[in-house]
This record gives sequence, C-alpha cells and structure tokens, in this order.
Amino acid sequence: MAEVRLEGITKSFGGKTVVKDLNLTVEDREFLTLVGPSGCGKSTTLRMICGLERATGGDIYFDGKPVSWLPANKRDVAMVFQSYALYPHKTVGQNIGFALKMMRVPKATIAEQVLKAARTLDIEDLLDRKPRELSGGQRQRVALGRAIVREAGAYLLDEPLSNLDAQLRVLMRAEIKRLHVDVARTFIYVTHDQVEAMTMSDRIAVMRDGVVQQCATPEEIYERPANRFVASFMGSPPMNFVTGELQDVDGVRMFRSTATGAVGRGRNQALSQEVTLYGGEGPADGKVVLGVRPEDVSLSQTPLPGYRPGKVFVAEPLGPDVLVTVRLDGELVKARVPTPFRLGYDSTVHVGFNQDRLHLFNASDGQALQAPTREERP
Amino acid sequence: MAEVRLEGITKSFGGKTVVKDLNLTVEDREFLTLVGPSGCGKSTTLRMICGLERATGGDIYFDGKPVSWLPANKRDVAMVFQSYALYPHKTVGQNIGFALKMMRVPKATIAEQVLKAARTLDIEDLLDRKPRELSGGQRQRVALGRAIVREAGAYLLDEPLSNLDAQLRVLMRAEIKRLHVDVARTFIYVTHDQVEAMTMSDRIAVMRDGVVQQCATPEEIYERPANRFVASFMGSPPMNFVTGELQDVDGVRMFRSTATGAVGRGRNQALSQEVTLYGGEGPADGKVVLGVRPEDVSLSQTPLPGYRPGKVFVAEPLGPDVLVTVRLDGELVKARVPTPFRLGYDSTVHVGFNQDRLHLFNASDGQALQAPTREERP
Amino acid sequence: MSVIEARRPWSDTAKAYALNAPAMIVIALLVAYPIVYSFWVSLQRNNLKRPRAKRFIGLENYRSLLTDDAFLSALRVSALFVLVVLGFTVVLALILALVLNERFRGRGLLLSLALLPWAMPGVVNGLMWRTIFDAKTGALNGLLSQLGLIDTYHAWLTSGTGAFFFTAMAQVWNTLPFSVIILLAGLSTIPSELYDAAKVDRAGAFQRFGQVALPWLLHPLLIVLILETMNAFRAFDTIYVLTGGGPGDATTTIALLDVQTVLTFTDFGLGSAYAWVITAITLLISIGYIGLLYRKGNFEV
Amino acid sequence: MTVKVPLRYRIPWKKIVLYVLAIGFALYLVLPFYWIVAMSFMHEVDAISVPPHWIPSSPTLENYLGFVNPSESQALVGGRANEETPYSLRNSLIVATCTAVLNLALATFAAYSFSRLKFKGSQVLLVLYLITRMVPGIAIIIPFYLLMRSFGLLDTYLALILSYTTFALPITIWILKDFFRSVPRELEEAARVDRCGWFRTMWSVFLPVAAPGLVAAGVFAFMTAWNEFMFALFLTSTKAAKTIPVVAANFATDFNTQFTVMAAAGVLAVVPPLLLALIFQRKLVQGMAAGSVKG
Amino acid sequence: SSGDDAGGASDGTVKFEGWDYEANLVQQNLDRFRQQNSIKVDYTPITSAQYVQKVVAEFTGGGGPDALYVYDDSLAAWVEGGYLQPLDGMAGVDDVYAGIFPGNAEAMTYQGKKYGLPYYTDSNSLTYNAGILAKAGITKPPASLEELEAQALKIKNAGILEYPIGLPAQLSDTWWSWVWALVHGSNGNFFGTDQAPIMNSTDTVVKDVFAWLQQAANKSKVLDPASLQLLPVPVDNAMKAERYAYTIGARYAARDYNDPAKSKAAGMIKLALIPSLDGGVHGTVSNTRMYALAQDTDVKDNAFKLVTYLGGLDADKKPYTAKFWFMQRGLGFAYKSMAADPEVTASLKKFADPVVYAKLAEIARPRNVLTVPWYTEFEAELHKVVQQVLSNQTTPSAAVASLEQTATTLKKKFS
Ligand SMILES: Nc1ncnc2c1ncn2[C@@H]1O[C@H](COP(=O)(O)OP(=O)(O)OP(=O)(O)O)[C@@H](O)[C@H]1O
Ligand SMILES: Nc1ncnc2c1ncn2[C@@H]1O[C@H](COP(=O)(O)OP(=O)(O)OP(=O)(O)O)[C@@H](O)[C@H]1O
Ligand SMILES: [Mg+2]
Ligand SMILES: [Mg+2]
Repeated sequence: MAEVRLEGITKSFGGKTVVKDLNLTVEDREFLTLVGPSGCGKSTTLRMICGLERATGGDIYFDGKPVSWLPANKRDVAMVFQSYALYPHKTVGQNIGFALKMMRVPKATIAEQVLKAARTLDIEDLLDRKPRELSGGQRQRVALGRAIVREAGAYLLDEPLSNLDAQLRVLMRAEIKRLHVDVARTFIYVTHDQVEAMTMSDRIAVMRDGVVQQCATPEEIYERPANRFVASFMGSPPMNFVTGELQDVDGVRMFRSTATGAVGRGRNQALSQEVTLYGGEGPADGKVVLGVRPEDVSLSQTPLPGYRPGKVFVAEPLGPDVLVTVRLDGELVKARVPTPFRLGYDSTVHVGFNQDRLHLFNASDGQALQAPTREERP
Repeated sequence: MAEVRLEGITKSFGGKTVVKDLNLTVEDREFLTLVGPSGCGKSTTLRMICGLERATGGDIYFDGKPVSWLPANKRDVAMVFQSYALYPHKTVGQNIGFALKMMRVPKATIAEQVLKAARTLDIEDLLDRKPRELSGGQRQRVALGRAIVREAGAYLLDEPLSNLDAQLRVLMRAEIKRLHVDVARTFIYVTHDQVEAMTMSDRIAVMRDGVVQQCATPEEIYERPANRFVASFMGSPPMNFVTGELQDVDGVRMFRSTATGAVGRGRNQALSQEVTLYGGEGPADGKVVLGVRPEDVSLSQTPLPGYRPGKVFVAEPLGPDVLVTVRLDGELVKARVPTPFRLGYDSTVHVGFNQDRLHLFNASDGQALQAPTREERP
Repeated sequence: MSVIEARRPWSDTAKAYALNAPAMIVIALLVAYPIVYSFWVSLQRNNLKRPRAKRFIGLENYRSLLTDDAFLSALRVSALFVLVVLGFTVVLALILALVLNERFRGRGLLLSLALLPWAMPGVVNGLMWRTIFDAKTGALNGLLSQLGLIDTYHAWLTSGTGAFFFTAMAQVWNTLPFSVIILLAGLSTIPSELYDAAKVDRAGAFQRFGQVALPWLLHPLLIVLILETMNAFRAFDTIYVLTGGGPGDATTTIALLDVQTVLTFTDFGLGSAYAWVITAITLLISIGYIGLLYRKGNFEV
Repeated sequence: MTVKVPLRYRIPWKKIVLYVLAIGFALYLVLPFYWIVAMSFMHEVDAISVPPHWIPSSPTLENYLGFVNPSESQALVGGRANEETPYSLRNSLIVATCTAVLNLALATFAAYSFSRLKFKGSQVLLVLYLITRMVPGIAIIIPFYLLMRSFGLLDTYLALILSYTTFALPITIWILKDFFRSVPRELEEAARVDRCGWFRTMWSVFLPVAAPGLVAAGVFAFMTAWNEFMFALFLTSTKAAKTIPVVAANFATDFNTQFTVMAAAGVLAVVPPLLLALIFQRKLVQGMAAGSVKG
Repeated sequence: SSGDDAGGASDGTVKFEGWDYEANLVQQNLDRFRQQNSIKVDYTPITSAQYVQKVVAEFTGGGGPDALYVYDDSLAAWVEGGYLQPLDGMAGVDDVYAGIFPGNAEAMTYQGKKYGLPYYTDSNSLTYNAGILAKAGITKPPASLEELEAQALKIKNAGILEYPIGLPAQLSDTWWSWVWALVHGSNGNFFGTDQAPIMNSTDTVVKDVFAWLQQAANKSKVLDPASLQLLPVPVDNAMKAERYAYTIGARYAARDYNDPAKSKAAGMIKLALIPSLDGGVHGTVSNTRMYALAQDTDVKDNAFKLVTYLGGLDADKKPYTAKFWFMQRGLGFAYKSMAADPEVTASLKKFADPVVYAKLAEIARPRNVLTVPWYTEFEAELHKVVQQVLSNQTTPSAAVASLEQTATTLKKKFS
C-alpha cells in the first residue's frame, strides 16, 4: 500500500467541526509531516487515516481504493499514539512484539526483531519491565518501537519524539528517516519540532483549525509561505510583521508602514524593485503586511546604509545565537544574531532587513502576495 | 517556603538505583532547570521533592526544615505531571480550580482565577469539556493550568510544554517566566528543550544516570561544561569531539589528533596559547579530547589561513541555518552555517575552528581541562 | 544525620493493617466465633434430638463421610452442578458483558434487564421457574406447544437428567447478573486507546478480546469464578423450591443435604462436617483459581 | 461523492451480530420475568389455563390490592404474608441499603490497601477474607443466632445488616480492589499535590473515578442483602424486620397460596432493586479514566 | 423461655408460635382469648416449610416460645431435645385425653407422658370426582387398587383425562400422607410393633404398593408423572379444576374442593375409603397437630391457659377452638363429642358423606414409628425412594430393600 488520499474529509465531534473538508494526497513512499497549532486536528486526521475514527464526511483512499469502511486492523497501518497507549499488562518486549504476534510471526523471529528495535531505541535492558516502571521518555520509545518493529503499508507517527532529549531525538530522527528509506513506505508524521519537520519531510502540510493552509516542500513552506499564518507558524522565533500599505510612488511600488510611514523608505529603490506581485495587482485597498524573519534582520552598532536606528528591548541567549528584540518605530522587531551580543538594554542599535527575503501578505485575508527569491550563495 | 535542599538523596526501585547521592540546593526564588537524557531520574527527583516518592536515602529540606516525612499535600508544592494526570471525571475548569477549591477559596474567586489561567493558556472555550475530549496539547495545557492557577511554595514542572507547538511554547515560556517573577517562588523545571533551559533558567542542573554532572548558570553550562557529557548534551547539534593528546612542543603545549596528528597544527601558536589547564597539568598520559561546537566551526569555499580542506558529507537545512557535516581528516565534523548553503555533496570545503572557543577534556574520565574564554563583542 | 521534624509516616504494612482494621474487626466480631464454633461442633456427635448423647468424637464425623452414600452422591451431583452452572454462567456472562460494553441503541435497557434476575430472591426465583416448568400449566409447555415444538405437555422435572438440567438453568438465570456486572464494570475500565492500539496492531475482534480485554479481566474473572463456584456449591433456595432435591436424589446437592441434615435432622455435628467439607472444597478450588489467574492478572496501570 | 463500498463492508456485520445477541439476551432475561408479571395481573383461572394466556385477558389488580388492604379478597392467602408484604419491602430496602453503604465504607479502606500498598501478608489476608465467606451459612446460623441473641438484636434491622455485611464484605473487598487498581496512581498523586489529604483524595478524586467498581460492589452488597433468605428467616420473626424473601416464602409454602398472588409478591420483590439499579446503571458503564494520563 | 427477651415475663405476655396456616384467623381467635383472660399473647406465625427448623433454632439459641404448635412427627425429638414439658396433672388435661380418639391421644403421648392438647387431626381418604367417574360410566369408587387402576384406565381411554390420578410427591413437601395411607389401607406397615423394620421381610404390602405405584405411573400411565413436582396446593388446584379424577389426601380438603366459590368441581368431590390390595377395608393414616407448652417457659400459668383455650375444653366442657376450626375450615377434630354436634354435622354434610367421614376417622391409625428419634430421617428417605419408584429409577424390591437398609442403619446409628 502506498498512496494515501483524503477527499473532502470532515470530522465533527458533537456539532463541533474539528477537521473541515480536508483534501490531501500523500504519495507513495512520501514522508509527509503534519504541523499546526495545538488542537488543530492533526491527531484526529491521523486517527481517521488509521481507521480509529470514522470521518463525518468525505472518503479516504489507499492506493485509489476506498477504505472508509475498513476497520483499523485491516488497514495495514502502524501508528505511534500521542498518548502512547501501551498495554499496561504486557512487558516492554511484549508491547513491541504484539503486532508481530498478531501477524503470526514465529516466536524466534519476534524476539529477534524486538531486540533489534529495542537496541535502536536504546531500551534493550528494559524489555522485561512493565510500562508502569518506565520514565516518560522510555514509554515514548516503547510506543515508537511498536511501530518501527513491524511492516506496514503506512506509518503514522503522532509526535513520537516529544518527550525525548535533544541528543536522543537527533538519533531517533535519523532512525526514523532510515526506516523510511529501508521500508520505502508512506510516512505521515506529526511534530511540533520545526527542525524535525524541516529535516525529515518530503512535504509539510500546515494545518489550522482543521484546514490545511499549505502543503509543500519544507523549503517552499519556509521561503514561500502561502499565507501569513504559515509564515508565522513555521519558524521560531516567528517572522516579524509590519502592517502598512502599498503605494505607487513615481511608478514604483513601495511599502509604507502604517505605524510610522517609515519602513522601507530608507531604501526606497530596493523595496520598490522587489514588489512584484503574484497574480496581478495586490489588494484593492493596498493594505498589506510585510514579513521578515528574525534571521533576516541584521543589527549593527554603527549606522549603515538602509539601516534604521532602534533601541534594544530585550536580548535572549539561545546558545549559538542571541534573540534580540528591538523597538523600532514603535513596533517590536526580533532579530537573531550570532552569540555573543553584549549591548545593554535600551542602547541604540541599527536595524537592517535583508531585502531579498521580505514577504508581503494581503492584510485582509493574509494570503501571500509575493514570494521572495533567494540569492544563491554557498 | 523557598529554598529546596536535597542532601545525599538516593532512590532505588527494587535494587536498581536511579538517583544516586544527589546533592542540590535550589535557592529561594530561583528558577532551576533539570535536564538530562531520558530515564536519568529527573521525574523521580521531582517526585521526591514533591513528596510522592519516598527517597531510599538522604533528606530533603524546605527552608532548612526536613520534610522527608511530610506527605505531598502538606508540602505546599504545585506540580505539572509529565503524564498530565488530569481528573477524568472533572471538567477542564474543575480540574484547574480543584486545588483552589481545596484551599476553600470562594467560588467566585475560583471561577475568576480559572478563567484567567484558561485565557493565558488559550483554552477558555474548553472549560466545560472533559479531558477525554481534548487534544494532547490541550491536555498538557490543562495540566499546566492546574499548577499556575494556585499559589505554592515551590513549583515543579515536568516537561510542561513538550506537546505544544513552537509558537505556543514561546508564549507559555514567557507566561511561566512571568509567573515566576510574579509569585517570586522557587521553580524547578524539567525540559528537553535547550532553548527553554537556556532562556528560562537561573541555573541548570545536568543529570546523567541519576547523578548531577554540573549545576550552573546557562552560560556557564554552555561555555564551560564541566565534562564531556555536559558539553555534548547541551547544544544541538552537539559539540564535535576529536580525540588526541597534549604534547609540549618547544615548551608550548599543543594538541595532536589521534586520527591524523593534524588538527590544530595549522595554527599551532593559537592553540598552544590557549591550553591553560585547570587544576594543574592535565592527564598524566596526556590523552585528551578536543571539543568544538558546530557554530564555532566555519566553512569557506576558498582556502583561508588556519582552515583545513575537507569534503561535504551531508547538509541538512534547519531553516535559518544549515547543518553541514564535513569529512575532515577521517573524522566527521559538523558545522552550523547560515542558510543558504549550496555546495553539493563531496565538494571540497575549508574548515576552520574558532580558536577562542575550543574545549579540552580528559580522555579517561571526560572531565573538562580547560574552559575557553570568550571574546567580548557586541 | 537529620532531624526528623514531621511525624514519620506509618510504614505501608502498618497503614495497610490500619485500613483493614475496620473490616477485620467487624468480621472477627461477627463470624469468627460462629466459624470456630461450627468447626468445634463438627468434631462432636451433636444431634439436638439427643442432647444427652452429645460428645467429642474427633474426626469421626469426617471419617463417616467416606462411607456415607447420601453424601457421596450429593457430592457428585454438586460437582456436576457447579461445572454446568459455572460453565454456562461464565460463558453467557462474558458474551453479555461484551455486548453491553458496546455502544448501541437500547443498551441501557438491556443493562437494566441484565440486572433483573439478580433482584430476584432465590426463593422467588425457584417459584417463578416452578410455574414456568410446571407440567400442567407451565409457560414453557405452553410456549413450546404453541410453537409446535411439542405435542403434549411434558413434566420437565420428573426425569433425573431433566430435573438436573432445568434446575441448573434456573440457577444460571439467577446468578448471571453478578458475573455480567462484574465483568462489565471490568471491561468499562479498559482504556479505549488500548483497543485502538490493538486494532492498529492488526488484532481482530477475537484477538483484541484475548490480548487486551482478557488479561485486564483476569481479576474480575477470578472473583466471578470464586463466587459462582461458591454459589453453585451452596445453591439451595432455587433447587429446594424447584425439585426439593428430586426426583430421587438427582438434584440433591451437598448444600441441600447439609441444610436437611442440620435443620431437618438437627444433626449439627454431621451437618457442620458437611459444611466444612464444602468449605474445604471451595477453598481448594478458589486457591486453584488464584494460583492460575492472580499473578497473571496482577499489573498496575 | 459516493464511494463504492465492497459488499463485505456494506453489510454492518458487527451491528447485526450485536443486535442479534442483544435481542437474544433480552428475551432470555425478560421472558421468565414477563411471565410472572403477566400472571400477577391475572385471575387464578387464567394463570393456570391451558394453553396459557400470554397477555392477561381480563387484567386485575386484585393480587396487588391484597397487599395494600389485606382484609380484601385475598385476605385468606399466605397467612399474614399479605399484610406483611409492604412492611417487608420497606425492611428489605432499609436493610439492603444500609448493608450496601456499610459494606462500601468498610471495604473501601481494605480494598485500597490491597490495591495500593505493598505489605506483608496481603495475599494471605485476602484469602483469609475469602475463607470467612466460604463456610456455608448453614454451619454458622445457630452460633450466629446465639450471638445476635446475646447482643439483644433478634428481630432488628441491625442483626440483618451486620450479618449481611459480613457475608458481602470479603467479596466486596475483592471486587473493589480490582477496580481501585485500574485507577491511575497519578490521579491520586495529583490530588495530593493539590493539597488533598487522604480522605479528601479518596472522596473527590479516587472514588469518583472508581465509580463503576463502587456501583458494581454496591449493587452486589445490596442484592446479597436483598436476596438472603435463611438468616432472615431465623433472625427475624415479625413484620418489624422480616424481609421480602421470608414473606415470599410464605406464599411459596402456604397451603392456600395462589400462583397469581405469589407472582404479584415476586414482582414486588424484584421491582425496588430494579429501580435502584436503573438509577446507577449509567455509572456502571462509564469509562473510568479516559484521557487522564499519558502512558 | 422468653426470660431475657423484651417484654417477657414481666407482664405475663405469652410468646406463641405456630406455622402460618390462616394466621389471621388464629389472631382473631387469640384476640378473643385476650379479651376473656386479659393475658397478652405475642403470636408469631412462621412459614410452615421452615417451621420445624426455626423453632429448633430458637430453642437451641434459648429464645423459644412459651407455647407452640407441634407436629406429631416432631414430638419425640422435641421432648428428647428438652423443649417441651409434660402436661400430666395439669387442670383439665385428663378430661381432654378422655374425650378424644385414642389414636390422637397416642400421638400426643411420649414415653407415657402427655405433651399436647389437640389442634386438629385428620385422616386420609381417596378423594374422587364423581362427575368425571360418571362421564366414564363409573358409578362406584374403587375398593381395590386394581380397581382404581382399571377405573383410571377407563377414564384415560375415554379421553377424558390423560392422567386421572394425581398425588403430591414433591420432595420439599415433608409429609407424604398418601404413601402411609396406601400402606395402612392394605393393612401393611413399614415397622413392627417394636419399631423394627419389616417392610422387606414379614410385610409384603409395602413392596406390593410400590409395585402398584410403579405400574400405575409407568405401565398403565394413569398416575401423573408430574406428581413428582407437585406440592399439595397444585394438586388441590388440579382437583378443583377437574384435571384429576382421584387423589389421596386429608379429608378436609374436600370442603375446599366442594366450595363453589373456588372450585369448578364443587359438588362432585366425594370421599372414599383407601383402596387396598385385596379390596378389603383395613385402614388409613391419621396425623395429629397439637398445642404444647415449652419446658422453660417463665409464664407457665398463662401459657397453659392459652394452650387450654386453644386445644382443651372451655368452661362448658366444650372444645371451642377445635369447633371454630372445623366450622371455619373443616379441619378434622380429635374430640369424639364433636361428631354428634348438630352444627358440626350440618356443616360436614355440605362437603362430605358423614358416614365415610366417620368411618375414616374410625379406622385411621397414626404412624407407629413417630417415637423413634430417627423418624424424620426415615421419612425423608422414604420420599426419595418413592420418587425413584415412581420415576422408574429402581425396582420395588430394591426400593424396599434399600429402605429397610436405611432404617437398620439409622437404628444402629441412634442406638
Ligand atoms: N516504578 C518504577 N520501577 C522501576 N523503575 C522505575 C520506576 N519508575 C522509574 N523507573 C526507572 O527510573 C529511571 C528514572 O526515571 P525517571 O522517570 O525519573 O526518568 P526521567 O529522567 O524523568 O526520564 P524522561 O525524560 O524519559 O521522563 C528510569 O530508568 C526508569 O526506568
Ligand atoms: N472526543 C472529542 N470530543 C470533542 N472534541 C474533541 C474530541 N477529540 C478531540 N476533540 C477536539 O478536536 C480538536 C482536534 O483535536 P486533535 O487531537 O486532532 O488535535 P491535535 O492537532 O492533535 O492537537 P495537539 O497538537 O494538541 O495534539 C481539538 O480542539 C479537540 O479539543
Ligand atoms: Mg494530537
Ligand atoms: Mg520524566
């Protein structure tokens, strides 16, 4: 089994619709990541694909065949539950080997496979414990183990690494990726970790309130977000937004900040060149939102051409980088600059935007107006 | 209540010791973060502080008073459970307000406080739901709500944000920080998120296999890790390590890579200057490990002084940065460089280490030999 | 090393016994004496009709059981009765509990119906079935003949096997609810996500039952087995009203014999010995169940 | 858009099997009872007619009226059973309710210790409890009678409540300990952290979550008390404490008993606990700890 | 004694227990007693099936009544158990004993002492439905068992009734009078005068009666197999509903059978002597129910007054209560004088032929083993064996052999 297609899937819980008219095709062997704010319907979507929840409307196809009526145990999917759902009366080993047992795999083979999976997950000395006696992260690894040990047509993983430490998470990420390559099956993955989403996925589907906002490759999502929500959701710290409007000045399209009428003016030329709109003319009222990611904001102690002065509001060390929030023309703009950053609060700093990487959104509906093209450099 | 002191705390589960002779003092009003690999004993430690688990040995003092025998309900602590532990028969609102009810707070006040907490957590429209009707992240927020709504002498939070999306996590981080300032009480926080640990904590305690490895400020932990474990654990992607030995060359102490005898040779001078060891002479056998963080590795397409050529092994985009793994003299070295990085696999790239930020560890026991001092710059 | 300020809490063992104290006291006060007394009596020749012949005879009562035809026959009948009743009860109860654990229209109604037989005192149950099995006017005869399954009315309880079977069925009807409720309550504590997980692990309905529900149910099942065995061994009211133990001694169970010995023949010594044999047998069986199931079903969530 | 569902799945087998079983069981459970309900509204002649009238042809309340007003038509039936029936229902209700409550109270403590504490002798104690229940009542009825007499409790509710409590207690403990076990420990811990003492934790968190078990155990204790016959017979003698099985037995053995009156008494004996069961029925199937813990 | 029971001796209340037959009538009668004597009576009716057991438990526990009903079956055991006290020498007792039938007096006497005053007595008759017999062209009740079977077969073959004969043969019923009636009716017995079993040796009647029963139940199939699950009440109902032509039971039942308010067969039911193996008239069985005084009563005087009121003669030397029962319910009486009482005879005529009624009383004999301590055990075994005979699980000879075996064992055990 391979391609998973959702057609007009809707799910309501007693009147409250949590997934709305979802259309999504996950290609054969694709690694698709579902991201979105808490409660947006990711788990519900997975559960519907899995067959644990019946969609209120719409249909699900596996390889073109409708499966809406197929019970979960006939759908040939593996799943890691967000809540683990370990069998409390079975040992770790039995938990992991259960699916194999159900497939009547010989005992010796099961033992072998379980041991292999447990090694991968670094829980081989816990095999005889009951879930009750495990730490949170260990439980999560057992839950993951249950999925990776078996062959399935599709693998659904609901935040499988959320309770693991960074090191382990990197390892597990690699293992999951490897599994994906090895078994060459469809993976649908839910995560809140941007790095995971960006590094592992073939495509990312960004959901919001049960509606898919954009489904595209990680680069595309990051660099050409379809709307303001996607832009702000993907990327941490999130994109800076400045509201304003487009004006044609001397035949050149320019952005004017509502707060001060200022941003972009310092480098009129540059900005006006960039404003090439997708699909025509931009919003009728000209009201737009300009977005720029913190890493595309540069700071300088000394004035530079095109930089505007602001005041340091707060600086948060992130390890390799520092996240500096600057008060600029009455708006707060975050910049991510390399460590160390030693300017005190309220000291003056000069702020510059990377003109190649500005995003424009329709102010009324948040749709992207313009996709920045990125300068190619090594 | 304020200062929490653990003296020689040991905890065994049926013969297996999971916390060993733990000594830790959390100052009044301090925000201490516990980090460590999965299963290292963080939750167990919190549970002992809370009074839910009896230590096998050692004593716990709150404000100098021994509390080892005090039951949890008399310890005046609030806790967010890693597994949430929501009351399934109570609504979200009742879950959050339960502790207040127990303190005989008037109903109106409870309702008000609960609403306030729910607003903070963005779950105000879920107040009448039962836990089973919530998504994973929503449940976690309810668990968090139960702790933040009440006044307590100490707040223990066990991975309270692990199932939240990045945006929400940033918000919640700020809220928790704010709460910490507002109530001015002791916070003990468990997280796997480096950013959380680094940004929120006054101090971080790094645990491994039930033993605290280092307990210091975030900067100190990051910049002067006490041993190789701390160095590798804190920081993602982790520090690069090169094994080798120290040699005195012409009266100057130099590092020689075991694999190639090479690293550092290009800039002998610089390295030799840096090797000022803590506590004397370094290991008797001279065997050491050199550590350098990926962000302290720079790449260049063109040869630069002190840079050595290597081959691109793999490049992983992280959004703002790219993590490039380079094969250098037979070892794999990771470098974190700004996006975009467009060199293909196996192309030649020149690698330089930031000489100011090298770490040396005793090869046998992993203890730090040298703490780099950081150049001060804005 | 440390000053212990707070009162040192009780150890688990102390706490446990303190928690058990009320129950133990009530039980000790009320049944310890009767139990010891009855055992003491079982070692006596003690027939109320002949108070002057009363004396201690050690294990004589027990020894006499070995050659007591009435006892041996009753023991056989009881064993068979327990087997049949237990088998039917457990299987039917499991199925019914599983049905009730599903969501469907009318579940509440069915659940209430499932409780119905429980609310029927054994005496009334016996009466009810007597009117149903009645050879002249019984509803069973009426129903079967109206359905065309029988030509003439049958006297169901007049052959040995017939009486045994129908008595067992009446007993099953009466004791079914207890098992259903215990098993159902057990089933309802199984987190649905475990079923979800098992479904994803490709377990079919039967495997989900065997691998998820059954292990979870082992302890409730243990109670059901123990109690139903005990009940079947002591079944009295229903049988007494229905057949009085007949025809002949086809349904004379050990309990019936014991009640007769104690209350009708007023032979307390022998009757107590019967009772203690019943106790020993049910205890042995129960310990067997416990040995089989307790450990396997012992886990924490 | 319509999807062609394979035939195998178009037929809702599960539903069919479910409903077939449900209806089968419903009939099995209700038919015998229906028969005595129907009989209780019949005249004697209809009740013993051949073939049987499944529906009372000329329904009558006569059989019931005898209970309310014993001097009426049925006065001759069942000795004093008629007049005692309403009292015995009251007595049974009081005795059974008190038994259930007392039982739950005592058993909760004990069961908690078995489900949460590791202690020496726990298994032995559990089996000991069982043993006290395994000695057949017939063996202890005389000493029990002596005991109650020496307490001066003969023919009182208390005698019955106490004896039924000791009967039901061991099993109640066993039942509860299992349900308590399936309450996640974390819930209790959370309550402790929320400043609940042990009792408060039990009352506000633990017991509500364990409600299905409590209901099952409570119903068990109630029914044990409701149905018991022999001890009731020996320990009571007047309408002040006689319970319904004792009175019902009068109908069974009295020389003049009519089927229909017996049936009416039987129906009355069944209805109160059934109503009670209806009230608690929902609690019985509520899921226990859904969504409360992760793991 | 009611010594330490509430109420108790202080105000002289008499604690009185009886099985629950017509408890309301009993209470009515007791109210009259109270008015006359201003003695309070605390009356507790007890389910008849459990009467013996409960009274035994009470006496054993020390909480027995002051005065009570006693079955002749239980008398010996209860005297041996020390529950009852003899009435010899008390006021009017000798008068009573002089005025009753000798069989009844015998039944209330144990080891030479008088323990009871009569409640009621009755003897068994063959009770038949003359209407059904007439339909089959039968005009006379059978004198022999053979005849009975033949008549029944005729009725059966005429398609009137499938099973013309019904008997209450359910085990939970404790008193199978009809077996004794049949044995006495053919002049047989289970035991000799020394209470040694003779049913398998000198007396062949038992075996022959069993053989007849087996034949009637299984060969000619005139005896209803459902008898095995019938208690007396359903048999009564069947008689009233004309579903049986014959049964064997107490005479007084005929009053009920002939009550048009209750019975379809009213007016058709007649009494006959017990048919015998040889067709001769030999006897039937009688039983006696009595009032007795507890050994340990603290209110002996009051209790005795009560017992006298109920079972003895009143100031006019009339058995008030005995007559009360006969008039109310047709219960048989032990007093010879009552047979001549015009009120009584008038009432009797309404439901039975006084000649047959009197003849039955005259030839009735009590069971001669009532005084052995193991009587109850034997009677229980007898029921089992008869059931086995009826359901063809054993042969008549095996049945009597096993019965005799049981009797011998019991005798040995209790010696
Ligand atoms: N009840 C128990 N019985 C036996 N071992 C246990 C028990 N509870 C925890 N452990 C073990 O103790 C160790 C520490 O557990 P703990 O929950 O404190 O880890 P943790 O640091 O919180 O890990 P994580 O980040 O995965 O939550 C683990 O190895 C775990 O397997
Ligand atoms: N059984 C239910 N009854 C009612 N509402 C429900 C139920 N289950 C889920 N919901 C609601 O549906 C929405 C989607 O839930 P879902 O679990 O799919 O979210 P999610 O995207 O997985 O979120 P998270 O990242 O927090 O796990 C949530 O708002 C949740 O409150
Ligand atoms: Mg989710
Ligand atoms: Mg943990």
